[in-house]
Amino acid sequence: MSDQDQFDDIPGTYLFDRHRSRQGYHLNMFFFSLMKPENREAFLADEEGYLDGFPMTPEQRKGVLERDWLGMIKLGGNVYYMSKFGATLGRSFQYMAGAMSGVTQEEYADMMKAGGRSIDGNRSKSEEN
Amino acid sequence: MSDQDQFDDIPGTYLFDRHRSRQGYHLNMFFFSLMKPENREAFLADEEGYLDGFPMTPEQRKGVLERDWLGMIKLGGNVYYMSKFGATLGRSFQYMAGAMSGVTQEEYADMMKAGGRSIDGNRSKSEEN
Amino acid sequence: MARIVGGLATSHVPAVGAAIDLGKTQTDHWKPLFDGYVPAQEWLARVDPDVIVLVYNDHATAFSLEIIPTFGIGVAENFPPADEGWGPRPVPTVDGHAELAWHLSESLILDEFDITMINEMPVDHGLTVPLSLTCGKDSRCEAPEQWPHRVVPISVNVVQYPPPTGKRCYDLGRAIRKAVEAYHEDLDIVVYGTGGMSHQLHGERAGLINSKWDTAFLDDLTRDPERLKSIPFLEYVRETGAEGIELVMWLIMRGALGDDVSEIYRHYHIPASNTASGLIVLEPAA
Amino acid sequence: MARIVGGLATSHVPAVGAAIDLGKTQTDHWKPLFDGYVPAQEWLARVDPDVIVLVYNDHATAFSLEIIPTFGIGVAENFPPADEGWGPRPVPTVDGHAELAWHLSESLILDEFDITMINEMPVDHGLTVPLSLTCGKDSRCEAPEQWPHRVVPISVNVVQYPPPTGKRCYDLGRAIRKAVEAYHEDLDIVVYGTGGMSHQLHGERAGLINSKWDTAFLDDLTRDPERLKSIPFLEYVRETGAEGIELVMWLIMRGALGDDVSEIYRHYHIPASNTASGLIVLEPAA
Ligand SMILES: [Fe+3]
Ligand SMILES: [Fe+3]
Repeated sequence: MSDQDQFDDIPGTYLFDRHRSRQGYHLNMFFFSLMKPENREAFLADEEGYLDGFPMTPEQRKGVLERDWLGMIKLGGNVYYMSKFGATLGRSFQYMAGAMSGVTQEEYADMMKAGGRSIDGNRSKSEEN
Repeated sequence: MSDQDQFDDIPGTYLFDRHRSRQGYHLNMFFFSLMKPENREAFLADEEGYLDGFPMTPEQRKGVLERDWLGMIKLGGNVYYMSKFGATLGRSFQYMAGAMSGVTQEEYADMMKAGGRSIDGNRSKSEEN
Repeated sequence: MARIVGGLATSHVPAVGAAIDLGKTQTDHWKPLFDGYVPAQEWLARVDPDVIVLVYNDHATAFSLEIIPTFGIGVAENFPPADEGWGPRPVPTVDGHAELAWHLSESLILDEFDITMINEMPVDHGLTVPLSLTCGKDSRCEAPEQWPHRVVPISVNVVQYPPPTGKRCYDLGRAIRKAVEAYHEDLDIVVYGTGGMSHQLHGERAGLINSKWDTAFLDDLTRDPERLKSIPFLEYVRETGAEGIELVMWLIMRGALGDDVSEIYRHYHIPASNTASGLIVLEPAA
Repeated sequence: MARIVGGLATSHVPAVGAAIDLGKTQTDHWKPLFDGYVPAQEWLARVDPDVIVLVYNDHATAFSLEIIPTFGIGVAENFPPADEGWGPRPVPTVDGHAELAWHLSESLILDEFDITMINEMPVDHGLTVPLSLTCGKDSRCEAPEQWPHRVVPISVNVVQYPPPTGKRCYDLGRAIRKAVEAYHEDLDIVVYGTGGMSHQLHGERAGLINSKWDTAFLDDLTRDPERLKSIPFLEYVRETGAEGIELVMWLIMRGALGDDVSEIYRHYHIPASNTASGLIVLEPAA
């Protein structure tokens, strides 16, 4: 397998490589803008208007408006950028992680307290190990 | 001689090293700000007021107000930053070079047309070669 | 002449910073993690370095996609805590050591490390959480008005693929050691490597923990750094989670300590929010 | 597979850009300089590369003391001409080649070059003047609406001491060659090195010219690059003027061409404003 194929073979993982970086540029720069309190306020006061300042795709915009955390990652978002959006909404990394893995924050927290998601079965799609 | 001593032994030359970079930080950031047309306008409209935004030393401020090109270099200015100040005043690199070497722009241009300043005698203060 | 007197590596989990800032370190949930840091705090207080060279990664805070330095060094007088979306952490501004940082820059660039010199660098949880965790319980730290140690921050890109290789990181550590030993002033220096251990923060695989892999990494930091140097990017991502790649920063610390080291202390705790939290203290062999 | 088909090095004097923009290239003063570029323009038109990898330095324009990358690479789709205090030059936006630039980034970082990846980079005279000078006289260039070639910009810090060494620059060139040769697409690439030759823009020694030293540098670019690799910073500054250190960027171009090269053309003219203006065209040996 090529390097790219090996990366793609890891389940549930979206490498922030050149493809996603280019695809997600404006989405991530929107997230990044939320490090300023005045921008957080402006976004919360008028989401649509604020988003007009960032030439993202309609799908990315929809992901933002719908809080589709996994969808935003698949469209080129990077979790460290996205965490600024999370913070704007009062959502932690753990909340976002729960949402992306399809469980509630409480279920996710319980999984972590029990030792986290097991590596076994999570290494490779093709080898199912 | 140490490296530093060897640099200091070159006549009429001010290496933009860590000492000058730290010394000239706010002076150079003032120069840098003049890359925006609105900042050039603001400076030209109210030099003293504009300079209040940059915590430079009184000597550096005096150098700016008096267009003391060599003085600004000696106080930590770097010529590439300073060129933005030159441009704001309609002054070229060649004008500044003439001013720093103590001649008119015309005399300086004539020297350049005649082949430039000779390297002979300009290598070393101590060895006078 | 300056010298490296010790090394410390620790996870730098943002939720751990929040637990400190919100006064939750003694709750049932958090106490076991924080208790594990006490011996490292005592060690740091005993060693009491003049400067911490703190290797960390910026998490899309000081740097965005606009500019992504592979290695950066903070040469400024100080570094303010960053606003990561929640407002800045209520901790002091970090005092740098500009003279040492510039010396390191000069030495590293002459030594063929293409480091980026940085004066404006708000520092995020990657840098401030390790300071909080190791600052200890003395009066300077309960509600510190000032951090007890000066810091030279060294940033490493691990957010945008490609990050530097483990070997390159280790070699950077060696070059830092060489540069420190050539510094004119008599300074005791501790090097921090931060980030890791296993964690994945994104995607359906979020929450991945591989404690067996982490434990082997901790073991071999002392015993077999040659193995760690050759771990490829793919293995970090597959075995420790996408964000586990931060562990390459521990190799910079390890490289800075010289060939032989002794392990002074370690602590490993699951979970810290999404993460396996690791801590290790090393000293150069006498 | 991509290949490097030629190399070109040229001074990048801002006053030369101004002479072009103001329509003064045929005045008595400027004509001899511009006439000297015609054969290089013809060579470039004949070679007609798909991409120019253009090595230059930013002159406190895109980067300030806030952040100083030792080596940077522009990975964006395009790069606007910068306002250096006179308003931007009236020239087109520079189209990048993001896919190639990202490939180079990945290859170089894996090869232990700690390059900074950059998306937002207004480009100053250091990049646009070489493009204007070599663009030639065809209809695309008299009042170009678009530059004839795509450009991957590579920036080198030569403003803040310490710049990278000549050897490191040469080795970066070699690594660029290796990366180009591993690129999947069939592209012809020309590498530019820019800046120099002897000039000093500041201080009482401003206007320094050392044509004997410059000529030896031009000679040895073909004949003895090993000598050039070992020239120390101090010699550049003392012998060619403080700003003559820009010549290290020519060594990146030279390193990218492989061991053996043929000189196709050269031109040397004094003065271009404060500077000795040099130009050389090289091709890899067949
Ligand atoms: Fe981290
Ligand atoms: Fe230049």
